[in-house]
Amino acid sequence: MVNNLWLIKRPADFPEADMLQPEDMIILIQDAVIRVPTIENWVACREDAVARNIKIPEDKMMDYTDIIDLIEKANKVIVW
Amino acid sequence: MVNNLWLIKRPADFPEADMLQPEDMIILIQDAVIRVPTIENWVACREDAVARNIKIPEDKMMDYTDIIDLIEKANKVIVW
Amino acid sequence: MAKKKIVLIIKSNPFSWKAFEALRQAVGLSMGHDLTIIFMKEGVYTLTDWKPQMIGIEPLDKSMEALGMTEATVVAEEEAIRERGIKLRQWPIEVKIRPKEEVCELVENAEVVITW
Amino acid sequence: MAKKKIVLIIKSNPFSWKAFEALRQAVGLSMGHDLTIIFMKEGVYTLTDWKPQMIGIEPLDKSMEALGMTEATVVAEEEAIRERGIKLRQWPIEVKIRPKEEVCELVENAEVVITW
Amino acid sequence: MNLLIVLASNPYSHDFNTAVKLAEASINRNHRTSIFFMGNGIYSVLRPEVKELYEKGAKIYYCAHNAQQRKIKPEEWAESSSMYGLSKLVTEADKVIMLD
Amino acid sequence: MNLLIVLASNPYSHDFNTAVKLAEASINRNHRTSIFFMGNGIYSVLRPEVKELYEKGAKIYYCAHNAQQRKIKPEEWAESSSMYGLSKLVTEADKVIMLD
Repeated sequence: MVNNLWLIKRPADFPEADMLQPEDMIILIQDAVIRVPTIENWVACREDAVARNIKIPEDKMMDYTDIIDLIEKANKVIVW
Repeated sequence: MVNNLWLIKRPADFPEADMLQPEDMIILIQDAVIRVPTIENWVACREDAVARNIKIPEDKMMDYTDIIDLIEKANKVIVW
Repeated sequence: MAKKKIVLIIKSNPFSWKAFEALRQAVGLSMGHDLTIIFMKEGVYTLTDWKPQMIGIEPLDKSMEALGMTEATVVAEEEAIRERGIKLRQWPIEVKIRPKEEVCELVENAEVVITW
Repeated sequence: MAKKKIVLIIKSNPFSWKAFEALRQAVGLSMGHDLTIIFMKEGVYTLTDWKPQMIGIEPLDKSMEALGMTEATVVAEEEAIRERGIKLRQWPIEVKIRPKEEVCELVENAEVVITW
Repeated sequence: MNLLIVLASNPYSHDFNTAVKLAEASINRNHRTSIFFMGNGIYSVLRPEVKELYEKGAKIYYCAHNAQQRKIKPEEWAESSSMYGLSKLVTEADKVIMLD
Repeated sequence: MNLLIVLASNPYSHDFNTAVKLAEASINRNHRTSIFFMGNGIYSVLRPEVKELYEKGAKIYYCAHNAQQRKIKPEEWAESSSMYGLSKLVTEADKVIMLD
């Protein structure tokens, strides 16, 4: 179960720690894939990473279909 | 005499020191007026500062006509 | 269908058409929903005494007036205002200054979050 | 009228339509001018092996090929590449890696500077 | 689910690509999918990718006020709406994705 | 002087305001003033402020390729041009201001 699903668009522009709940999840999209975060609960949009030639561990990459499935299951979506 | 005239658009986004020549001049325009630089040879676009309610010393403000006069006299213009 | 608890966050790009469009959207959403508008980060500049028309942007007053006639709540983050050392102007709707902690709670309790 | 010494700098917004438009402009300027294209800051990502079409952007190859047939010079800032730990791909035109110092000189000696 | 994407971003931006790809994936999963174009996003309603999404089943709405102001004439398959219309779409939506 | 402003920026952006205000001041000083619209800047050629600049004496050019791609039809007082045309304008210009 995902609480809030955060779509992060810009490199290293994360919501402040106080805003993230334990069950929240972060998806890096667009240029945000350039800088991988130090926190745990993140994945990256596969197309946005591959298009930019950024190497990201396979288990951290998500197709758009996976993302839509997460959006469906999440409590709400917040684009940051 | 002005060598290069730099039009700076974003707050604190200056060309690196190596790029600035002694006779160069910096004009802060748009959102760049929000943060005043520590270097000496700068002025700010009056309308952009007043519109944003940013207080800037009177002798550091320039009308668009003044800016056009500077552009005419400068060696070249670089928008940053 | 039921009203939703909506939080609309204005956090970026002060002094632009974005602020204008965001507030126009807020007026629309205030009809039919329980709306809170939060100004945070650079977004707090939107509430200062700036002059949109001087830089070719339509003024925000009409939207703020319209919001003043609705049940919408306007909140500005205390820390964001303090860090920037800015003063807010009087608006046709009350602006509640709230600490970051309360802002986070509002976001957590919303059903829909819209960010600008 | 005389040719001009033009420096076109690509320093921002990698992976966007800006890179495409900048290079299309460069091809035009290479006809009739002494053109140097400088990639610096985030702009150096433009020269890596990225896939514009995957994110809905037209590929840069045609412009780079066209530039390869002109007298234009392509320069990438050494420090910007090193700091980002990136690898450039092969392009249809030689990319000269130059230290910041030389980049500054090129800018200083230009008659017209265009930044993207 | 009923997914609503609101696009207010600049034309030829990353957000446009994100909106198109998410909408495609959503349609493929048989979700009800709507896109609302407003602000500077209105220019993107002219792009062929949007017509394709419509043909695959997405509902396309736009803010008539923004279209008129920006002198953009969307094709007839796009539905003229307003900020009040957007408010109603938000009521019906299970998830809202705001891109600007 | 002969001033050339090239606008490739997003519509309704700070750059548009800067371009218009600089062009106005330049015309008021009796400088030859041209604006070239390209890329996402092409959308701004539809704005009334640009027509006013034309009426005050500015020359307005646009990249026909970008206009066609973005389905924008400038009015007839704006001159259809190309990247090669831009190159010639740069030759004639004393100062070039690039906004994007």
